[in-house]
Amino acid sequence: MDQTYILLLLLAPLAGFILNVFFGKKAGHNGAGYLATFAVFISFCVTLMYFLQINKTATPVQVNLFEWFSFGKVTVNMGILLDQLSLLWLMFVTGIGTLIHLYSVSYMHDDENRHKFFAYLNLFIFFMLLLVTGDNLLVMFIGWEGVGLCSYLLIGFWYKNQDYNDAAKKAFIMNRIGDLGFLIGMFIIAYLTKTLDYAQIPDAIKFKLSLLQEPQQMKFISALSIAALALFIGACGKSAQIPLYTWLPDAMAGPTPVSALIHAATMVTAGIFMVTRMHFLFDLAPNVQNVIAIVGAVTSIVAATIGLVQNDIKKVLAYSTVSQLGLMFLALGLGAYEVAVFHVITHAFFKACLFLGSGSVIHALHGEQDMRKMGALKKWMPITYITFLISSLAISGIPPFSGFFSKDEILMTAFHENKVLYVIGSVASIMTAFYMFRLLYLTFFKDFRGTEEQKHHLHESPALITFPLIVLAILAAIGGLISFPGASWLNQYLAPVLGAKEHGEHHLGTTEYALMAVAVIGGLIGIGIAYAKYLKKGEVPPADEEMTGLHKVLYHKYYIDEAYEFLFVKPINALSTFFRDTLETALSGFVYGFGKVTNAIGDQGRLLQNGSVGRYLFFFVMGMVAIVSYLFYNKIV
Amino acid sequence: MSTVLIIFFILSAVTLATAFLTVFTKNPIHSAIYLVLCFFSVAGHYLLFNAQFLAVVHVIVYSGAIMILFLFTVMLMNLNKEDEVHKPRTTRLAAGIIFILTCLVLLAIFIQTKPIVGPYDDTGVDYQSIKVLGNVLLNEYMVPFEFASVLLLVGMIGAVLLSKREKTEKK
Amino acid sequence: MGNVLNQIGIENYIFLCVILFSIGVFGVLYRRNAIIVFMSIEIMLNAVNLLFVAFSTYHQDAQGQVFVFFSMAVAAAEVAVGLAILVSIFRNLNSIDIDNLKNLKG
Amino acid sequence: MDVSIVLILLFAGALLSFLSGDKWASKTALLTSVVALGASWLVLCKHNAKEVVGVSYLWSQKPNIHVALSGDGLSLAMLMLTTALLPLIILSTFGRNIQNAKSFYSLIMFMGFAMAGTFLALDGFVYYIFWELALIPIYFIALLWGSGEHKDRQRAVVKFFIYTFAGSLFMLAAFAYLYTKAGSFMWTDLAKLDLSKTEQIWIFLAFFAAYAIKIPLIPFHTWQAAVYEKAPTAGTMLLSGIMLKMGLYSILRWQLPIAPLAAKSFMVIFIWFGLAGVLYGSVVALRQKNLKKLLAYSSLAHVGLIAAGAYTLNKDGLSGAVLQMISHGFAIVGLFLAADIIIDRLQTREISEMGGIRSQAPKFTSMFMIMVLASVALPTTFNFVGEFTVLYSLFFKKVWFAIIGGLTIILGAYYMLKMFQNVMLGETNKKPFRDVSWSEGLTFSIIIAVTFFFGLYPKPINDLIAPSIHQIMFLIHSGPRLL
Repeated sequence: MDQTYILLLLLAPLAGFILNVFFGKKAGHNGAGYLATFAVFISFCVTLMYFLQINKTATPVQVNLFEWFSFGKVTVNMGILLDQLSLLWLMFVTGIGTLIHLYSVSYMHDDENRHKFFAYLNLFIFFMLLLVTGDNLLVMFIGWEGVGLCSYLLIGFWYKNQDYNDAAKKAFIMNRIGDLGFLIGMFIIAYLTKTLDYAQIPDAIKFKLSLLQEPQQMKFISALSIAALALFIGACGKSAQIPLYTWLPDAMAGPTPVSALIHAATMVTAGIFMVTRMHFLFDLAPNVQNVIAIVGAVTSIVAATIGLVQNDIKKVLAYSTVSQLGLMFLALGLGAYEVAVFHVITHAFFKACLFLGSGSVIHALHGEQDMRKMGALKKWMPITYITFLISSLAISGIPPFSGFFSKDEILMTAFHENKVLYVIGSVASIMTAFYMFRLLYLTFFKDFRGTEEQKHHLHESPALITFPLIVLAILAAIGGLISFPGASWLNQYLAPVLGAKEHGEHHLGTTEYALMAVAVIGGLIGIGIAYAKYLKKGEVPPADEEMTGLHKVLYHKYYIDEAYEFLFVKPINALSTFFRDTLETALSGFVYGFGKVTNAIGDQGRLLQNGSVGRYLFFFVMGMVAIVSYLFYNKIV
Repeated sequence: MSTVLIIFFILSAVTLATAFLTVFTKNPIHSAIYLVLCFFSVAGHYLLFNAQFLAVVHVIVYSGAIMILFLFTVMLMNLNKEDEVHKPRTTRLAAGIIFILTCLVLLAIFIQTKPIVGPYDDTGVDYQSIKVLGNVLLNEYMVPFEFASVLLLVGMIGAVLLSKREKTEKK
Repeated sequence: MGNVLNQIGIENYIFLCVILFSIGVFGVLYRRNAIIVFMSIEIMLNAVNLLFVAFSTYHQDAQGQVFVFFSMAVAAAEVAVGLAILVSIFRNLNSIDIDNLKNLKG
Repeated sequence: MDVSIVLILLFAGALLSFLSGDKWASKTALLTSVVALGASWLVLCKHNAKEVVGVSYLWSQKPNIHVALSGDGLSLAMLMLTTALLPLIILSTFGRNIQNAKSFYSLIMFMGFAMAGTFLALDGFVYYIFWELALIPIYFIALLWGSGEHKDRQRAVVKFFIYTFAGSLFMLAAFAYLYTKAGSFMWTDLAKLDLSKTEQIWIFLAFFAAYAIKIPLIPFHTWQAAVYEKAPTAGTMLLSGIMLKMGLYSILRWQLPIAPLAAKSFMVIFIWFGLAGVLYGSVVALRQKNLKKLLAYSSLAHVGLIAAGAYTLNKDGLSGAVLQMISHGFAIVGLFLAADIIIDRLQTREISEMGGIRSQAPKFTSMFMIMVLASVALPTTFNFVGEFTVLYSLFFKKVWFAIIGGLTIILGAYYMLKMFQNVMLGETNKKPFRDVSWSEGLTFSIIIAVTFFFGLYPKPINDLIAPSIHQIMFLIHSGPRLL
């Protein structure tokens, strides 16, 4: 029975994909979209069913579909595991997925390739489900690479523009760098524990450790640490952490629903999911945890600073996503997995809402993304505005919206563990508040700065677009309740997966309340600055060429892309050109050299063959003498 | 020093001297005549061995047939002149060196191998009379003998064909 | 009549034949006239024949002499064909100088 | 019914295609190749039913030569690859205008015959004959039906012929030496030989000369790109899809079991040979201007990885190498088919002159995309299973090997996607582009089906080759040389 349901869960989006690929074009104007939405909705229903079930029974469901392949001493099954963690992820993947599909029906309604778009979206959902539900690392890897592929396809959806294709390619390759890390990590784990199943790895590690003496134990653990580090590199690629984050802002080239679904709510959190899944491994490797925490903190602050000055509405959101992901990794590095998961969920709500809101804006402005050419949209788009405001408040950490709870938990954890990281995280949060409200003010307030033509066409988006916005805004507003400080449903729910917490829940004391107050004040300060700058003074960010100093550096993202180009892409291309033009010719010449030498010998030998019979006779006689002397050599001497 | 030995030395001297002269004389006709003499002295050697039949055949084939052919050819080509240009000096020197080398190598092999020679058998059995030779030739060497005849036939045809003027080339 | 080699010794014949053979070789290398070269070849053949006969006597065996017959037959055929070739060469080139025969040049 | 029937059918196919005349040659070839595929399928079924399908006839007492054909899993897997790819390759030429078709298809079938023979032969002498026999048809195919200036083509093809032939001569010498030792050419006898280490090293190197050129490993690859470019695409498919597998297969079948000591002592060097090919091929492919050359270099990178896997001498390396061989065979044929379609439609080989095809030919784009994804070893494609296993075997030896070999997943994605972007995407091409014809679509569909089926369920192949791999492993690692 479980098998049927799980197949339904997995195959519904896949069927949607296949149907859309083959028949999508014939399915009427919005047929493809509704079909895709329905497919995801089926998955959502199945998920909901299991979610309710596990809330009651608290026993995970595991199904083994078939044996995939084996290597070394490891046999890999196509196994599906529905436990608390994966069901939680499934809930918001399919839930938000359904909403975004619905949104896309309207958003993409006049694109000629929309059936492809929905096919890709469905494929993405399928791979995401596989990623989340797989019961071993390799099945997760299928999903891991699969979502990367869908991300590639969707970023480059408007394939006629080669810049978009470049962005898609960049995303795929950056992800693949991480994937190599993931592979190496898997290899190490498979080598050490002879299994890749999540359920068996901890036992195998324990068993191995019990067999080993003290010095070998250290060695074993350091090997596992390397595995953890390698996996983390994989997570860096997928979840856009330093140094592999540069693809995510570029990925905004894709249609906005894609940015909302893949590059904000679901795929980019796969790294966090994986680390949470493998928490037992990371727990064994404190050094790696430190690395994760530091990388997360640095990413959050770097991305936040870049986000301060971006003018493209989606770019701001993209850097905000990177920054928020950094905060989640900070939490992961500190061992507070459930906190990270909490933030993933709230983030999914409000960031999806923000992206969809920005999509609504862009839709209304017919593709304009530059905030310098927006403004005063509040008047025309009230629903978009309100949902956007709620989400902005949520991401800025203003109570009682969801972001407040989750972000506050992260900062609190950081405060207890490491003060420096706490300060960095807090600064990043203040910046977040600033740039989100900068975005809000520039887009929805003051006067409209676009063309008359655009102004004429301004309108609130249709219901298919506003409905998901409203649902997400509600969730963004109240989502924090699932882990209310002191009485966290989420922590209890996840306890079977993540184990009993040694540091437990934060005891709500004076320090904690003080910290909350600090966080709120910080958020308000950020909002205040934005208010003063953009609403009070009515500033508009300068045009590209007028930027100076730090502003310019930030606007150009610290020139990281250029640095990568200079450090990696250029040298490797130069090497390639060198190989192609010089080394290939040289090698080829070397081989031809054999022929040439033979030819030359032949040419010289030809001269010997001068046709003179007299000469031939000479050689003949000399040869005869030589042969005779050779035959009787030992006799003569 | 027995008579036979003396005869041997005289014959040998004649053989070698005429052979040398054959090679050295400029006029081909003279060469041919020296060669005839050389062949006769070789025939003398055969007689010394008491191989009369062989000696006779030798004279007939070499001095008679082959040398006449040579002389005819020489005359046919009208080479009755000392107009041959010498080979370059280096070549001649090299030829000399190789001559000496060949001699030395062959002799050295012979001397160094220190063959155990003699005592010479004298079984008294007749082994080289025409009768015996005929028997051997036509029994034991029947097949080669026939082949030799075929060879001669082919040689004859070949010689005729080769020396015939080609008629087609005129066209 | 006893074995003549008792009085002469096979070594002397070997020396003689070696020298005779070498003279033939020398002639082949030394002269440009193809006919003389041919004659030198005949000298070499004779040297070998002579040695055959000498050893035939040494072993008191007719086989050596039989071989001489064959080699004579071969020599006769060879001379016939060879001279015919020379004649046709002479017809074409008006010379039988072997240094002029360079058509084999590769 | 044994494996020889497949060889006979293939040979008969060559004859029949020649006899059936230009008009019907392609159909005859397709039909006979499909029949051969069916026959090898039947043979495979028999093998799986534990029947002996190998044969051995005495050919000559002195020298001691047997016409021995192997019926073990490894050979049958390669046989299946050959007979499965042949109809696809023939199908891919449908709709093309081919001069003197009867000779063309006859040569293709003959090539299939020779390659199948190479995979099946268990007697070194017969193996060598088949090995060289395979060279002859491809020489003519590339020379007579190729493209480009006749002089350039001749230069490339003659170089290829002489180069590979020269390499093979070393192998012949090795076989001659082995014969003096064993008094037989039979694989079973040769593998039993107890050779000293020095002997093994020389024999190993002699085999290596033949295989490294055929596969090709760098720096012996210089014939490859030029020939792939000049040859007609069917020829390129034969070369890249099957023929270079001959070298890889032979490493497993001949080189390692006969000279295991040498393989063991120089393992690291030869793994580096393979890995260097991975890096070099990938890097060179990045900036190729010519589509077919780019695919040639990608092939260089992939076979480098396969060879590295084979030289790790562990079970994963060997079986991964076989899986990768088969998957690469299908993928590369698909890619070259795509390249051929583009070249046929646009009449150019320069990537810079392509682009903007996607909007004109959506079906073709999807199929090409899937082939590209298979080539970059996306999970659930067959290539992933092979590549993963090979990389694990490399990891088993040294972590660095796996990391360097793993760079292929990054660089491979880079050059393939770059190529795809420049060839397919962008503003709509000015030249009209016809979408795939039914024969091309069918070829693609079969390849895609195989790729995904074995990507998700490689067990049949794994089970098929496992006993052979086990046997080879035993021959390599067992101390006293007993069979």
